[in-house]
Amino acid sequence: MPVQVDRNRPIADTRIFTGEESRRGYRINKFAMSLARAENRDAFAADEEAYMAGWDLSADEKEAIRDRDWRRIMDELGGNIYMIIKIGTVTGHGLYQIGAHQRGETYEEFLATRNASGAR
Amino acid sequence: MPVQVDRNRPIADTRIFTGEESRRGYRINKFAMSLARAENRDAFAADEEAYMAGWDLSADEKEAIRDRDWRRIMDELGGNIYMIIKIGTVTGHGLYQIGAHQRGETYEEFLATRNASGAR
Amino acid sequence: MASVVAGIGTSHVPSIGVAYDQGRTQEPAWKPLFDAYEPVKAWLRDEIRPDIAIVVYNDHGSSFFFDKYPTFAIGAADLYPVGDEGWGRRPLPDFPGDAAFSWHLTESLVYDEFDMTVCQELAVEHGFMVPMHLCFGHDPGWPVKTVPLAVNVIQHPLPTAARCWKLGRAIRRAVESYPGDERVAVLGTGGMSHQLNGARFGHLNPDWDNSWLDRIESDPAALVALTHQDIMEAAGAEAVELIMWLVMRGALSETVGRAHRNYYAPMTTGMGLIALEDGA
Amino acid sequence: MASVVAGIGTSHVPSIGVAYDQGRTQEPAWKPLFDAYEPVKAWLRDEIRPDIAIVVYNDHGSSFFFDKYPTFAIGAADLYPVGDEGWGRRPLPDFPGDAAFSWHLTESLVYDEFDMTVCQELAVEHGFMVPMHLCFGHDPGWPVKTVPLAVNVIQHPLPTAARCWKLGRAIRRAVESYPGDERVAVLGTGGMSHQLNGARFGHLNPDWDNSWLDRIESDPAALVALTHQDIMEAAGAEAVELIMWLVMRGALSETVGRAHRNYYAPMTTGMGLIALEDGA
Ligand SMILES: [Fe+3]
Ligand SMILES: [Fe+3]
Repeated sequence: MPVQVDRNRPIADTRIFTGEESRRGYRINKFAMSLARAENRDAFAADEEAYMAGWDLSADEKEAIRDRDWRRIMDELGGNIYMIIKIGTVTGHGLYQIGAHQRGETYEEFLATRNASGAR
Repeated sequence: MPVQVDRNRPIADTRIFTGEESRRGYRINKFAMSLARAENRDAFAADEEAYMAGWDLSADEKEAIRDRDWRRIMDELGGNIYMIIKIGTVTGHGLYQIGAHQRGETYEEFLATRNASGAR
Repeated sequence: MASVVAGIGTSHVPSIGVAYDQGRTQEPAWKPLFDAYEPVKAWLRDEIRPDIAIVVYNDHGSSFFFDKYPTFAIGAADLYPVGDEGWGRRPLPDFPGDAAFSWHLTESLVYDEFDMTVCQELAVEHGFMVPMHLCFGHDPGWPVKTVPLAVNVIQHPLPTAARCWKLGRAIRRAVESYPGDERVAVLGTGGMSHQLNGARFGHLNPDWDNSWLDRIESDPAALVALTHQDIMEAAGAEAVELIMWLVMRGALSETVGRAHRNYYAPMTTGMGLIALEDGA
Repeated sequence: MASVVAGIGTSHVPSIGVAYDQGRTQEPAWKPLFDAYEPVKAWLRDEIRPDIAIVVYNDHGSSFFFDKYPTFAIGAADLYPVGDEGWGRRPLPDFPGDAAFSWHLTESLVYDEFDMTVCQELAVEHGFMVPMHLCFGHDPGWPVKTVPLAVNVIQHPLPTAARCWKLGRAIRRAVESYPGDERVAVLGTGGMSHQLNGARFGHLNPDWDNSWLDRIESDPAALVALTHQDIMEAAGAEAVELIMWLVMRGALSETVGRAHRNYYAPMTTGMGLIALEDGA
């Protein structure tokens, strides 16, 4: 069988969301998934610390959420973008802001790289 | 492909839990599944009517639960035994009582048909 | 017998839904995308006239989480509510299903050795909804019944491209064994090139996307041979969603007639469209 | 490489668990059942010495409901808690998993075209637990790591007997491609003859059950050819659980050595047991 995900051929600046990543990110992704419910979004928006305390999150994970450190959440803590975007939505960070942060750019710098950034 | 469930070859006194049955029984089975949680069992035991009112159940379904009419629940209302047994547990009706009722026998009559009814 | 009459490959980018809800479809940056779907809508309504749309999509953390994530899940309900994936309920009508048809598909697929997760309650999200409102009107209601078919394209191991193709073949067999005369369209959604993680965020590959559009029409075997690694290297980690187009193409006849095609890549995702008529 | 060293077919009747928890294993009506497992426990502990048990079972409304019911689900966690299926938590320790091994299995199975639902949180219930405490001691903890593998045997369409057999073959390939030296036992659970619905409640067929025990050892192909209809007609609607034994048998070598066998049918279910050594 051809190898579907070749661990000997890493893709630069890319993380493949495999089982290893899903295990690593399980806690923070589960926390993020909770924000698919409006009452949880309201609770988080009202008191971030109190809401986070109700979930199984490490000190590092809480810190990264507090810091809106999307790059760390994604690169280091196993975040899955489809879950993490729910934290972004509540805290006013859209997909493109999260993306710019992962690229190490400002939002404006990132937009300038796009073909028609009005389509956002 | 050989036919796995032959609708032209019904088995006497037997209901096969197919999609049709699962659709028919969806409401009552979902209600029963709720009793896999201790707090729901407590709520049902404390006030059956009030607890049932919180679920999407038809008048027939509520009546059959009220009447402990296991045969009707199973034969007519699409009950799945693995879900319905949870209603039995809360109301003091074990699997063998539910089975005797489906057979149209008393519990004692049913036990008398078994090889070693001490193994219950 | 029921029959597969058409297949559509289309992106399902969530920002399309936002622009749609905000009435921004005629803004200069959005117009090339939305205008391309108008002839497809008319073609579906006036020529293809499907009764049922099987929508092959992926759940992005709406009805499924990694506690229990299915490889293939199929809806078997009479209604699929609009879900909430983190930004509230969109102003769209809920989606009608056809439980009897879905259960027939499910029986055929499971006996054909596809290990489906069967969903009698399933809220749908952008992966499913964006293609629906791009391809169909919904006033006063949706003109087709739907079958959501969710594929894991977000947590590896994903089903292989070959497996997705075979699922499409099996869907065709399932449709053709249904005793009604329903006309069925299959929508394969997702992609095209994009990447949402790492410093490679925003990777686009329009040449590769256009080659995919060529091959999905006339040389799908070349796409079936791709590994996830191949797709991700060329087109970004999230471009693997495109394997869902192979379910659609596998459900069609070997030769197809292309009715419409479009490509637009304004921001971070190649937004592709191809509309194929079966047996033409 | 890791290897499959043994397979066990065993009933998982919930009343066995109740009798066990109540310390009634030496009552006359229960003794023939429990005593038969003592040599199996010793054989596993002293001769087979497995590191991992893959337990093929079905969920009876504990972790899954008909809102989203999977055909095949696999655990991929380091711990599987004791669940509550309607009568509270049983006094057993939670079950250790081996997430790395499970993810390896999952990758191999999915790429081998088995469409698993992958579970990083999964509470287990009688279908899984009864075989575990019949076959293993648990003081102070379980002596093996576990992989729960749940099969839909309660809501038709079920996977065919042939599909279950093929899953067993694929499990063997998956185990043998694992770089460790783990010794793996596969438990196929459920059955034997029983029916829990309709006026046929309590149907038993000991002759057929004993013939199954013969054939699972030396002629499994005959069982793989059975339809669900065949099994239900002969042995009761709920006897279809026995297809899970074919996953176990498919994971073993063609010839096996039988270490133990038992049959007892006191109430409403044929309680069968067979213990097979791989390649013997
Ligand atoms: Fe997507
Ligand atoms: Fe069982």
